[in-house]
Amino acid sequence: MSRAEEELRSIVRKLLERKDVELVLGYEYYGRSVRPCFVSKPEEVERLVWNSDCWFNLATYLRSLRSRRVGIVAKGCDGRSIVELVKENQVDRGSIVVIAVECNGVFKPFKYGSTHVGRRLADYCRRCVTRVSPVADYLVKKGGQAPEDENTVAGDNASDWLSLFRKCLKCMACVKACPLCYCTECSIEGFKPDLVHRLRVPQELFTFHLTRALHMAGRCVECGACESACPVEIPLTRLYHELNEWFRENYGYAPGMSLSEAPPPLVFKEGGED
Amino acid sequence: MGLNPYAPKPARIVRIRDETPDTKTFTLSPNCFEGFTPGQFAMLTVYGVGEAPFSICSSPLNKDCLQFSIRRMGRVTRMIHEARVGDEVGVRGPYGRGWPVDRMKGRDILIVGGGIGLAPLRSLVLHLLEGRENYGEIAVCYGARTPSLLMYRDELGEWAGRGVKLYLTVDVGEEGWEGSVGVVTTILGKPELDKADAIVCTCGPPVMIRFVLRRLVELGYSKENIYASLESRMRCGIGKCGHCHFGGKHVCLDGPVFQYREMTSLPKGISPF
Amino acid sequence: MLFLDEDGFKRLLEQLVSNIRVIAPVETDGYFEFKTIKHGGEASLDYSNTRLPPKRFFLPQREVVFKHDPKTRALHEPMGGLEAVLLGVRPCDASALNIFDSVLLKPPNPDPFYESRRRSITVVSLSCAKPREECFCNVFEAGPIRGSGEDITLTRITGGFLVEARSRRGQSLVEVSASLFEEAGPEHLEEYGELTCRLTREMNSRIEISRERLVRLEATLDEGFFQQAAQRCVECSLCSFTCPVCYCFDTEDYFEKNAYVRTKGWDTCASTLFTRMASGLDPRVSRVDRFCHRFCHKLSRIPMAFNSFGCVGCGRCVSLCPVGVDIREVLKRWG
Amino acid sequence: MSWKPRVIVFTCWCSSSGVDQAGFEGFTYPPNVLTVRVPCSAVINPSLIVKAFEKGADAVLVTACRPSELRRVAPSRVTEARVSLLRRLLRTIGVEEDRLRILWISSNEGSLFSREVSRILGEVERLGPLNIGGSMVEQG
Repeated sequence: MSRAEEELRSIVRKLLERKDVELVLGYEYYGRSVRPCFVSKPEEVERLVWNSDCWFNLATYLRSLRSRRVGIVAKGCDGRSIVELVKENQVDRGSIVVIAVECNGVFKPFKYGSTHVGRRLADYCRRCVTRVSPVADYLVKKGGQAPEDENTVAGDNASDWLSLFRKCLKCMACVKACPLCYCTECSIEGFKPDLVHRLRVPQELFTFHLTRALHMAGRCVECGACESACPVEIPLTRLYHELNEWFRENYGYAPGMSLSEAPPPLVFKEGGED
Repeated sequence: MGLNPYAPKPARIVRIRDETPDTKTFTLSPNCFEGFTPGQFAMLTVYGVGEAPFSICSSPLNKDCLQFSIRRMGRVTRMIHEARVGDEVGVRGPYGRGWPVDRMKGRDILIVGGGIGLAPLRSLVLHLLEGRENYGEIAVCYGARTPSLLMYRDELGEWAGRGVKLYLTVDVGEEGWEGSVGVVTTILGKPELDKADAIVCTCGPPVMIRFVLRRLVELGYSKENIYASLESRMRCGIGKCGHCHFGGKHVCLDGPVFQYREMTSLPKGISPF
Repeated sequence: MLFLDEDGFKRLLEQLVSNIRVIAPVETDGYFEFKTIKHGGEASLDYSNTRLPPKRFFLPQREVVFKHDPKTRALHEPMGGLEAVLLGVRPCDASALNIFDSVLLKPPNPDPFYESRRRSITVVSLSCAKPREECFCNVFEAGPIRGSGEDITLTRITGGFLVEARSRRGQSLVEVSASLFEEAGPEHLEEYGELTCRLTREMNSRIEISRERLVRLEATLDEGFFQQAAQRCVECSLCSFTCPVCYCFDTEDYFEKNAYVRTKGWDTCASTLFTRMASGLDPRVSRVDRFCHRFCHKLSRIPMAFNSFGCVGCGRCVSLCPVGVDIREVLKRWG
Repeated sequence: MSWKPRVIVFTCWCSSSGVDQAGFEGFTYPPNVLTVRVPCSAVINPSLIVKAFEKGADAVLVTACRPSELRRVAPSRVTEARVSLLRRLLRTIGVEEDRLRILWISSNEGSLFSREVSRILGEVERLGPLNIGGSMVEQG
């Protein structure tokens, strides 16, 4: 057990004992990997772990727990998505206790049938700019050992997006793993079958992915949950990163960095630069 | 290579009758079925729009046409409602298990319907009326929200004239309504039948079925003889698509008509209990 | 049982490739995928398993099942089915075909599209060399050596393969190139026995299940356990899309190129639309219900309706699930 | 028959009269240009533009009111921003960004429209067919 884990557990134990929160979202060991867990009793605190396998973004659960006081273990990017959720009025900042953990990047999750043996730092973590969550009630420093890249192969730079899209199964794992994809009537899930229908594979994969990209533009916090959840490993975060770059270049805005910063479309003023 | 079970046979709409403000009865011809049991359903296709299951509400002895009473609900039913006489639709079926007509010979029969739930029961009533002398008492308890939402209003009188005891009720009365007011469970006690032996067939919204079943048992009807027609979303009608697979039973194969005891073993949600 | 040496296998593969469409695992970007191969060398047989099951060759993700031309009133019933050999299917994935057979070919209404594909594709399975951590095919007797839906079972032993024809179609494929095969000797059979023991021993999951108890899962559901596990589930439906057994489908109708078309394609029970009716009624409203359904369907509902388990233990859902939902936990508890 | 690019033009209410005028005044523009009229350029959902590409368009053109001629500037600016974002997205996935353009057209600029469309058509012809729909169909 690392010192960071020890610190994390003591914070969570304190929170639960003082009944500051009903439940804490964290990670637990599960076989070789790590999975999300919900801790609600102080004696369960020993389950909590924190290491470089904790790639899942726990903020995804926040909306379904809206009515409760929840503590959440948040990496830098998770914290940014909490900021976005608060800004979009999806969760109440007052009911969330953010336990920020300093993150040095996470590994790509091990996937079924992969021939890669070594662990590899996720591509999106190489681009990471926020090691610590911008919102934090508690801070666990020096989280997780610095992941060692056992694989010298650089991130795959395949640029043939059309063939990447063609692999897609339209299983919606990217949508469901994303903390910011919360629309109850998702236009690409088949509620409005005229735009994208779930069965139209591979005919509508292009529209599906580009529509999702457009919806994520300027909102995506690049936590990589979609990419890591994807069963065929489409590097979606790279696509969304490009669109975020556009926002940065044009408006100097990056999503999820501060609670007071409104997204550019909202501050759009009439008679702007013209 | 067998026959394609997903391909509907074309049929034309020959008559459209307004039943209630949101329900129409469509008469389709030709009747492409070789025969069916009352209570079975068919898949209707609006070409290019979609397909949905509907109970057949015409008599199985009518060899010329099929009738379906359809309430305006989703995409498919909206398009059917916009159809006109002469338009072509697709039909495939008949699917599922209908009412236990073989068990009804010589017994009293109680039919309990609610709202549009009378559609599969109409088929049964018409079937029973064809051989009226083979059965004991036939009673129909039928309830709707308002008098204007009663289905087959023109026919109900005719049924009564042919030896069916008719008990009507509405949840909310309207001007000119002299019948009983209240939910259908309030009139279930009225028919005087041989309760131990009578066969009960019921169809309606899930909530109604739940309370009707409870009331029937209270009244002393035998659980062995109580049947209800349930509904669920389905895509294929032949037990392949998995949408109507609840607790080991396919609504499209083992239903839509279930016996009381079968219903108790269905998982919650689909089970009326 | 027959023996085929390495050289014979290469020659057999070349023969097949020149005569018929051969689909075999090919390595791309660190994973193996089933692809049509042009020459024998493309196929790689040193794979743990393909990332996606070969389900799509039998039950495509989307296929046209019906076409109707309103002008000419002609009905087109497009039928698929190109003769092919599917080589190197792992026993678990091959066993999934057996489940498809019992569901989709169940009389009186067999699915003609599946039937024609099943008839035109010869499935050659290849025993596993080393079970992966998440494998539990032994639980359902779907591997690691022999599956139950294949036409030919290949077992890799020193110097070649043991060949077992499991169906008439498999038999005829063997007969066509009979000269390549030889009768398996006692030393081969001995190795086969040892291999079976070793692989079963190496299987990570030792879950004892009893059919009778599992089938009653439906009735003995412990809501608490499922509620806890369902809390984690994000309903991404990845499990049903990568499952070799999940067969549920949806249909879509549309108008295209002067014809009304109906397609059917994979659906998933994790979707909130799966059981929702047009009236808005939904027998399976809550997330827990939908979550339970996946396990009940595989372990209790399919066995009740079709007499075979709906899981083959390939481990894809276990490994790919982003939140670590594990069907083995259910098996351990209720098996 | 040689390949002709298919171009979809989304026109706002005002600029559509400019397009009409091109017809009235006898300016020609090629027949493989299909126009879709919408109330305002700002209601064009970018997904529809994407879908147009997938459905076989080789280029998409959005015509909108000049911001300087509008009492409210926002709508055209919104469209401009969206198109610019979408162009970035197209470039990222390897589709030539020039296949999507925005054009300021007033209601009396029929000649400008026909001139611009012909020019753009020429450029698209040089770029060649896009055929995303075709490339998305499964191979193997």
